[in-house]
Amino acid sequence: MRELTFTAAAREALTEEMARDASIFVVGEGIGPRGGNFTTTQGLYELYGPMRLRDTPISERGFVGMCTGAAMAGARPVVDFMFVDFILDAMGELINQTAKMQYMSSGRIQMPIVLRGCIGIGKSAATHHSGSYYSIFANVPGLRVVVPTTPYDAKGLFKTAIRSDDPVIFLEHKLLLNNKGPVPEEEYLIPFGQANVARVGKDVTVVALAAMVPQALSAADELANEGVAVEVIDPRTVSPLDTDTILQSVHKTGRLLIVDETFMPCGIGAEIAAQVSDRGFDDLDAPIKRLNGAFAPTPYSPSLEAALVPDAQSIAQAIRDLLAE
Amino acid sequence: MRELTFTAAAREALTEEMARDASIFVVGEGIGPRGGNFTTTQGLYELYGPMRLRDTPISERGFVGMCTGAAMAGARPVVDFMFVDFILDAMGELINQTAKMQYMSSGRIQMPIVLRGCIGIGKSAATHHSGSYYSIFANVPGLRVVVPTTPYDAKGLFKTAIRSDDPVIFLEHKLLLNNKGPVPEEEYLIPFGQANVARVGKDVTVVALAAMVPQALSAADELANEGVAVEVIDPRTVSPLDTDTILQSVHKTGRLLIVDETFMPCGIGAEIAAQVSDRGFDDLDAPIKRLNGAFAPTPYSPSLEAALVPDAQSIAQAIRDLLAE
Amino acid sequence: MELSSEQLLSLYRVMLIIRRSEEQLARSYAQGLIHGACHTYVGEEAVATGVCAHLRSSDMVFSTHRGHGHALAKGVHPRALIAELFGRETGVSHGRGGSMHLFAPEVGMMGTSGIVGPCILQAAGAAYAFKLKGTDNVGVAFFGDGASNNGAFHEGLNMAAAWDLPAVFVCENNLYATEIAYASVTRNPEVATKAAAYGMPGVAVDGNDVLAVYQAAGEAITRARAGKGPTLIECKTYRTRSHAEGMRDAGYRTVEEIEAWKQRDPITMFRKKLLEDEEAGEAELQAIETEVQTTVVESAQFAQNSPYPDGATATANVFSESTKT
Amino acid sequence: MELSSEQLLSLYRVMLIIRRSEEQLARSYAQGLIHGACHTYVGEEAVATGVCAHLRSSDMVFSTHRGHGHALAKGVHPRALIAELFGRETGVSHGRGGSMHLFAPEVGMMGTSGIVGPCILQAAGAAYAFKLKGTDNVGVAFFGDGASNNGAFHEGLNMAAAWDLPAVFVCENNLYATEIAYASVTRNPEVATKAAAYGMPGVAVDGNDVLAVYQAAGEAITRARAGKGPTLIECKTYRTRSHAEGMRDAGYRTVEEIEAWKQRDPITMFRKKLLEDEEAGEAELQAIETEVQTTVVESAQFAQNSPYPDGATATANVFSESTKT
Ligand SMILES: Cc1ncc(C[n+]2csc(CCOP(=O)(O)OP(=O)(O)O)c2C)c(N)n1
Ligand SMILES: Cc1ncc(C[n+]2csc(CCOP(=O)(O)OP(=O)(O)O)c2C)c(N)n1
Ligand SMILES: [Mg+2]
Ligand SMILES: [Mg+2]
Repeated sequence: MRELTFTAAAREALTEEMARDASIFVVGEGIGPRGGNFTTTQGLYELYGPMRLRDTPISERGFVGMCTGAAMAGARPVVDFMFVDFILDAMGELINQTAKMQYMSSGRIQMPIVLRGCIGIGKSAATHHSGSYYSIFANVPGLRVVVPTTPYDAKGLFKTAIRSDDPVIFLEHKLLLNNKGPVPEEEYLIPFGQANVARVGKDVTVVALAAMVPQALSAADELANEGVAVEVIDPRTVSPLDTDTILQSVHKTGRLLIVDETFMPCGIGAEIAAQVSDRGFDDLDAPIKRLNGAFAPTPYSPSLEAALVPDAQSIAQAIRDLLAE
Repeated sequence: MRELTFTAAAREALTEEMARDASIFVVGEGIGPRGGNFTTTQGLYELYGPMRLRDTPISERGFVGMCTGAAMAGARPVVDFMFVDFILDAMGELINQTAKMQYMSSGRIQMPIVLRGCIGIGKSAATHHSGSYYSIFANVPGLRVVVPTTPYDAKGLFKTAIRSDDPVIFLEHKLLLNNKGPVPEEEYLIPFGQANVARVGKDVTVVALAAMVPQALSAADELANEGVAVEVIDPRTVSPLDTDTILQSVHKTGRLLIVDETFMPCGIGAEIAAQVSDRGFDDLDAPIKRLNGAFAPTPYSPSLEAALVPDAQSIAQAIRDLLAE
Repeated sequence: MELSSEQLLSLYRVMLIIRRSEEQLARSYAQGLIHGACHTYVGEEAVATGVCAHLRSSDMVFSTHRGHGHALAKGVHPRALIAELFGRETGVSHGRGGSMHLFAPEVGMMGTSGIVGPCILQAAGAAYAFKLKGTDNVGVAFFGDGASNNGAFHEGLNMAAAWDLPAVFVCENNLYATEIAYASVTRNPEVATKAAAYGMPGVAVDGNDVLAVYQAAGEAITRARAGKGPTLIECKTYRTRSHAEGMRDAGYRTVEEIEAWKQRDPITMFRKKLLEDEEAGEAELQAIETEVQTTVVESAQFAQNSPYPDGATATANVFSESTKT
Repeated sequence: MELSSEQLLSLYRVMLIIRRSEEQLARSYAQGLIHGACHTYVGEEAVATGVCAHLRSSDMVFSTHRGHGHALAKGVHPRALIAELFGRETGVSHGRGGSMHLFAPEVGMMGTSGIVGPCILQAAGAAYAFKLKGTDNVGVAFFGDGASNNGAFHEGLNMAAAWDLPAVFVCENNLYATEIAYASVTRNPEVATKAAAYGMPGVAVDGNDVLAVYQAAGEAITRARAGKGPTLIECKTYRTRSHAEGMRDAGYRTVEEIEAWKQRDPITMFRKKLLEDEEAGEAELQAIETEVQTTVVESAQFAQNSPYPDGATATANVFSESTKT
């Protein structure tokens, strides 16, 4: 099968959907002629012009509110934040308006809007360009939160996002953007709420997201040499969250480690642990462990940045410790 | 001992601290001559005038950013949001500036700022005036998050908040504001990170916050008649979170129910469950249960509002179910 | 623009519908029939009436916390408004919203908001969608002087002007935001002049003169429909009741000031003019007044006889039906 | 304001320090010594230099992503700047920040920000603290044309004017925000005129003429120190390098435009003037140039020889020492 990068796969999804539906438009800073800071819209301006690829002023709150209104009037906006860190200026619009609109209108208004942005720690982007925030979005009723890992998932989930009548937060990790992977030519969509079992194993379950998935997989390789079969599960969407797949895995392994680059307190790892400690209680042979990035802003220097984030080594060690429990 | 309302107790703390320290000033809409929508600053404008009790325009993001700068220049601002829902327009300032300033300056700048507001579901305030958001704040490194329940706690924790050199979010539940309780005349401070064991019991541990504490206590009364001794723990601060007190209780009871009015996914209940399912695993005789408000915006009509939130009855039932596990 | 007697009487009737409905709501509030907040529009009726007289149901209105008048002028029946504030299933928002969350998309009333500011952005967004689709519809935002100090005003007006969006921004300058005088929170209290910062026309009119409002709104809406871009209209008006029912009338403003504005009551002045210009006779006007009074009284009866929503429906419509999983 | 030869040469020297440091950073970036982003100030040196020449170390500067020049003009040594971009412990932010997070409170450099907008609010806030304490210090914000379309500009300038705060807002209008032309995202591209919306004086100056900037800044700062309130200064200038190192130079702007601005290079123009006015001789200027060049080269050496921060310190200073628990 042909291979595409994560970004190219997501862009292909956007391109196909914009051809399908003239009510889709994109807003952002540099998504017009420039084609997006991360080439998310490369080539589209030439096809669709300024009304459908709208370069904006630095008014994040403004264009989120504007796109909310546009969606209320029947358009299907895509907000391209470049870095998702910039969405924070729009949290009032997002939480009190965009996410609540369908409820407040008792279902008479739909909210087909996609808000996308680059997340994650890496490349010395420092603390204003390294946020992820998916655990915060997962705490907001009315939002769908998507965190793809592979190019295949990026395309299939982007298509589902853009056809969804709910607001969708689509998060793209900076360390995954240029990763290549197989992407079918023929159309496919990946439904929300279906985790991907990235590796099958019987001894221990590791749940990981985004850039932690490749790290978890190489940790699994390492453990394989030690005779340990690690199952790696990638939820792909944190809201809705596919707890059934995780529970089935824990039923088999009896042991659960959740690896998340982002902050531990009230994070998605906490939610998964809470779900399993309730519905999977009788399957557990050991305490549920979490391995998170440090609870601190992200420093610039490579020597500090690296010290904050889990990697294959620390994951492998956490698995060994869990097996020793 | 004399009794004060929750609001009067917090106001007494503010009044005493403003007399102690001339660098403290308050900003908000109607906190000047009006004395605050919730009488949080009643009588203070007459004492200290407009520079220290500053009525603001409707510029939440603006005055949070402004107070962040004022704190950087050595003042000690108190931002009074009236309803904490309005803080959402300032999330960019709060998360990327206020909370990160000490880290970014490698400790050379301190951030002594208190951000206070009314939280909670009740009184048909509807979805734009019923938010709590403490689980979201707890996911942000650099913030302290305080959720008092009693007038005694409100005063002692407010004093600690205002003397803290870290940014503190101080949240006051609308159903608690007029509750009266004993408050000593002499000065006292309550340190952050110390839970309050609101009721001692040996059979089951219930962790509850804010308006859920009185509900949990009356559920405990009900269960007492059934011969069940419920221990009720009020964390009082969600960041830092006093997990040790909770773990000690679970060590004794073997059973844990977390009651939280706010949303379940990635909520503080998830964090507590995750901590206990790790460090308290061997003490658990049953699955950890959570009882949360529904994952939905808050409706206006009393018949709908009541349907969303746990109360003494539903808590009592959840305890019975947990004991039956 | 020349108006027929019929059109003139229709303006009179709409203003009266608003006034009588508000008076009814004030009485009902005193009787405890309204569960949440109630911000009346008494004294400002000419604004909503003069603007909405130009609108089709396919044009979209976005409003704020003081939105009863906008909803009624846009075509919501008093029955649906009053029932909503009574928290009944028959309310315009099915009891989900109350005074600050009025949704009737079927007549182009796209919602009021408990948060100040967003309506400005959403109106610009609806205008963007209209332009994208090539219709000649307009998006209209109603908001107060207080909202003009909010970042949403700046970002929304700037984008609407930059992109020639078919939007009309109607600022109801009633001199106060709750109890804060506008002149005390901005050095430039002339709202209309602020349009210059965006290269947008800004006009100030007597907001108590329904014909002046009608005239200015007509020009702005014609301009918008013709693709010539947005306009800011400042309507200088006054609320003669307290900010919200149950709050004080004066203290932050003088009784003389209130009295002076009552002398310029928009309905009394217009009634006088209709008689002077012989557009209508006393009998005709009295017939309208009786009819309106009857409608409002029957509406209150209808509301009071309506059922409360079923608690089981409290979590409906958080997500779209089309994507329910 | 009359300037002595000494003062004039000091202005020349500061501009040169900035230029040579930026050129060094550009070379280092090409060599891969800079781990993150690098936004140079080349072409805009006259702005920071002309403004900061008036400031004491007790005055506070708040800056943005393009902040190298502000830091150097406020008194940060090139050594500390270059070491920071190299991610070293000896950097001005101890390697925590990089190009966009420069903190030197000891000289009143209160930070640059990776987020556009906040510096405006923080400068107003520092000014508020100065007014509260009764000092005659000023808070100064440097920001770009792009920031003027952000809500922070609106809310910050409005409050600063309403309260007569001792603040100076310096907008560096270089015609573009990344690759977006200012005139394409606002209908009024004259930044200085936007001050009228806030009843604040707004002045536009040639930002490539260091004496014009010095003059305007002097008047604004004197006004602020005297308690007469804030001023908005628009400095019309241009960055002659790409938005950030590694990005394209032209495409969104013409080569001719860049060339025309290079003809108006602030340093070349000022050097010529110094010779014409016989404020300095060729030899004198060459001496300065050699000294500056040496300083910068030594600084780069120092930076490259400096150690990377110890990973164990990556989580220091998330909270204040005073409240560490
Ligand atoms: C973002 C936000 N901040 C504060 C409030 C609380 N609040 C409700 S109404 C109001 C005053 C609004 O004044 P204005 O915009 O002039 O409208 P008016 O009430 O005068 O019609 C305030 C501050 C709010 N609803 N939203
Ligand atoms: C809130 C926010 N949105 C977007 C960005 C991404 N960004 C970084 S610099 C920049 C352009 C800034 O333009 P301007 O303010 O004119 O400053 P200049 O770079 O021209 O000096 C943008 C959009 C950001 N840093 N912050
Ligand atoms: Mg008003
Ligand atoms: Mg610029």
